[in-house]
Amino acid sequence: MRAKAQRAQPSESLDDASIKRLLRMSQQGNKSARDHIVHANVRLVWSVVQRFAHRGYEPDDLFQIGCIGLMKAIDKFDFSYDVKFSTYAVPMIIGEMQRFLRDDGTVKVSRSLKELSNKLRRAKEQWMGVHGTSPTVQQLAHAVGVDVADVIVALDATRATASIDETVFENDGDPILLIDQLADDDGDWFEKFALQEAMNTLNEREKLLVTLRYFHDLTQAQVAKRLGISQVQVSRLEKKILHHMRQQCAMHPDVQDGKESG
Amino acid sequence: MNTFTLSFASRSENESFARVAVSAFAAQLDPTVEEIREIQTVISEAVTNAIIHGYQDRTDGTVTIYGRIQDGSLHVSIIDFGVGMEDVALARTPLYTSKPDLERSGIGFTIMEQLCDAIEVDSAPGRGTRIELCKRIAPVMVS
Amino acid sequence: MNTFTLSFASRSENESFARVAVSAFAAQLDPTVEEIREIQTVISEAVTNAIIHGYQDRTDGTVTIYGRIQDGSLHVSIIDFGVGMEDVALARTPLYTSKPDLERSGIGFTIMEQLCDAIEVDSAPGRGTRIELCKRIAPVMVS
Amino acid sequence: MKMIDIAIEHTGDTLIVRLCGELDHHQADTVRTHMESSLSAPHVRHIVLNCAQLTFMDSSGIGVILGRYKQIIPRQGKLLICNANETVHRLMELAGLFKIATLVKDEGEAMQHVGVLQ
Ligand SMILES: Nc1ncnc2c1ncn2[C@@H]1O[C@H](COP(=O)(O)OP(=O)(O)OP(=O)(O)O)[C@@H](O)[C@H]1O
Ligand SMILES: Nc1ncnc2c1ncn2[C@@H]1O[C@H](COP(=O)(O)OP(=O)(O)OP(=O)(O)O)[C@@H](O)[C@H]1O
Ligand SMILES: [Mg+2]
Ligand SMILES: [Mg+2]
Repeated sequence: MRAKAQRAQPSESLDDASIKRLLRMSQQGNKSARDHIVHANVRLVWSVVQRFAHRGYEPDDLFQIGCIGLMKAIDKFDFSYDVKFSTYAVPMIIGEMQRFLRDDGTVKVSRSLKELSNKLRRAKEQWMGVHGTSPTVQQLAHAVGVDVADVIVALDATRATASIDETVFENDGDPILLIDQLADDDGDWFEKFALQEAMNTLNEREKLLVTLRYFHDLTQAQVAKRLGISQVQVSRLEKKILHHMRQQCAMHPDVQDGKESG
Repeated sequence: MNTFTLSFASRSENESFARVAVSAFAAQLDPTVEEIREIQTVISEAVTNAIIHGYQDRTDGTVTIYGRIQDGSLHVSIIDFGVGMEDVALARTPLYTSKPDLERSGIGFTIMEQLCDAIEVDSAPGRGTRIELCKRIAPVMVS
Repeated sequence: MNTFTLSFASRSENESFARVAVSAFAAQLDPTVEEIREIQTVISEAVTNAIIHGYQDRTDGTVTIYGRIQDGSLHVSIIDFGVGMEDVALARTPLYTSKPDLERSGIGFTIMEQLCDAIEVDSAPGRGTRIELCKRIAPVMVS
Repeated sequence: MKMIDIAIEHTGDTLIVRLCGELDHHQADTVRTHMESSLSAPHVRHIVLNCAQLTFMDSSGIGVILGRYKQIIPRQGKLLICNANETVHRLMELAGLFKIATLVKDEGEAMQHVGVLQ
């Protein structure tokens, strides 16, 4: 079942003995007993959702994730535990939420701050264009849709993501573009989506290279070591892949590859 | 090993300050975005508890955070000299809250336990409370 | 009035931590982006001085920052228990540096003076140094 | 955690240096080392400093820049700076950096400048 995502709806509270009775029925296949327990815990799931809010997810989506945790707890509760159901269920609900957020959050802070910092810079320029004054941190946070705290941290740091060796270009020019420059202004989800699509067109080795470089923030030298090739080869391969991916993504028709002549 | 100590007035506007400060310190471990969010969440739970339970919303108390980075882990203690707790085990029970009237739901401790690798609680009635949290920041595994 | 005290090891990686922490505290005054950057700059100058001059780059010293928000102003003291200064007036002279070999250019104090509304320096040889900075955060006029 | 990124591009006798991140005391050595190694090429005369992505800088950064400028003086080199944010710009101004460096709009203008000077 899908529990109704209604915050206002007060859940009926059941004592632990009644819950245990319903749990036995549910585990024996009684659907309505299961629904009953879920409904009785809607408020609880919402209180967990509140703690994980402000991370760019719809509360309703997080609520559904929380309900999955709750249902797992209902199905897996072991009567030999001798604990209240809530003692077992609450960590399961939090854990489910945590896993969901983690799967999506393997990006290094350094990378995400850099993106935020770029967004803030643009938002600030826009603000100044309209108002003629510099925005306050609250105004800026509001404009970009993040926490004031995030603005503070991002203003201090564009914690650089690329390594030194990789971006020291010698005479042959053509700086290697970071993937996040492929889709400068587009929303994050689009960038990720398009990137994923483009990734699918790569062979295993190319995929590994991109993953190591851009998702694990390894340097070219480190990747070279792992793939057993030279750094120059990594650099060339990477350039080729990026060129290929840029065409695949076609997100930035104005990205010129013309410099490649040399 | 790197350490810091931060003390501030028990005012709710300092919750966000404490969160940012601790996560700025933890940034040295190069965490992922989600790890930083988790750190911010647990600091928020512990500091809020110190202010609303420990100091009962009085603003003249002092909350102290002691932080340490060692062996790739962040260790943080959050200390208040407030009312303390009689029964720590009861307090840690999921859904137990002494302030249901304030719409607290009693999941603060459970969140800290879930999002940290270890948690220790020391408390004495009338003396105060110390929560010690440990969170490992795993270097990204390259599979 | 709201206050905090932050102490940390005299390590250069804590410069960024200190900047972020102080500016997160100052965020309560809702400063503009420029004001935040100015605060970060002056904190950086004072903390760097404490580490490289006060503690001569030793990492076992402690830098303490005491902060206070009062009447719309941020007051910050940066304190070290390092070597101290013989002649504060000389130290504050633009372009004076005791470490030209380290590529210092002697503009730290000038920057602090320019970006703050008031600065006070207390120092004693062998005892340490305390810099007190005051920065007014003007409420933004909405036009 | 790395907080400064430096990209150096050689174009003729000019070094284009793009700084990204925070340039404070903690990061100064990194920048110094990389710029010095690029300056070891004897044909390099001019330095273009693109600060578009430089979010933070303090006097430690001024020291590094002045130090590198001293290296190109004997080569009759020029130091050009572009795209600094307000606070970084103000800091450079306070330090008197624009008495020795030329402020330009962007890398393009910088290149015209050194082209003309050549
Ligand atoms: N620092 C503290 N000093 C005194 N009592 C505390 C402190 N921290 C927690 N407690 C006690 O432990 C109980 C449980 O804390 P917990 O954080 O789990 O729930 P809560 O704060 O009541 O509600 P929630 O965190 O969900 O808003 C509190 O209700 C309070 O009685
Ligand atoms: N905390 C301190 N302890 C001891 N001496 C100090 C301290 N702060 C400053 N000084 C002295 O004052 C001098 C001037 O400081 P200032 O910050 O203006 O310049 P600098 O640090 O030498 O160079 P810059 O800040 O431009 O990198 C220093 O060279 C040092 O001799
Ligand atoms: Mg709580
Ligand atoms: Mg100085």
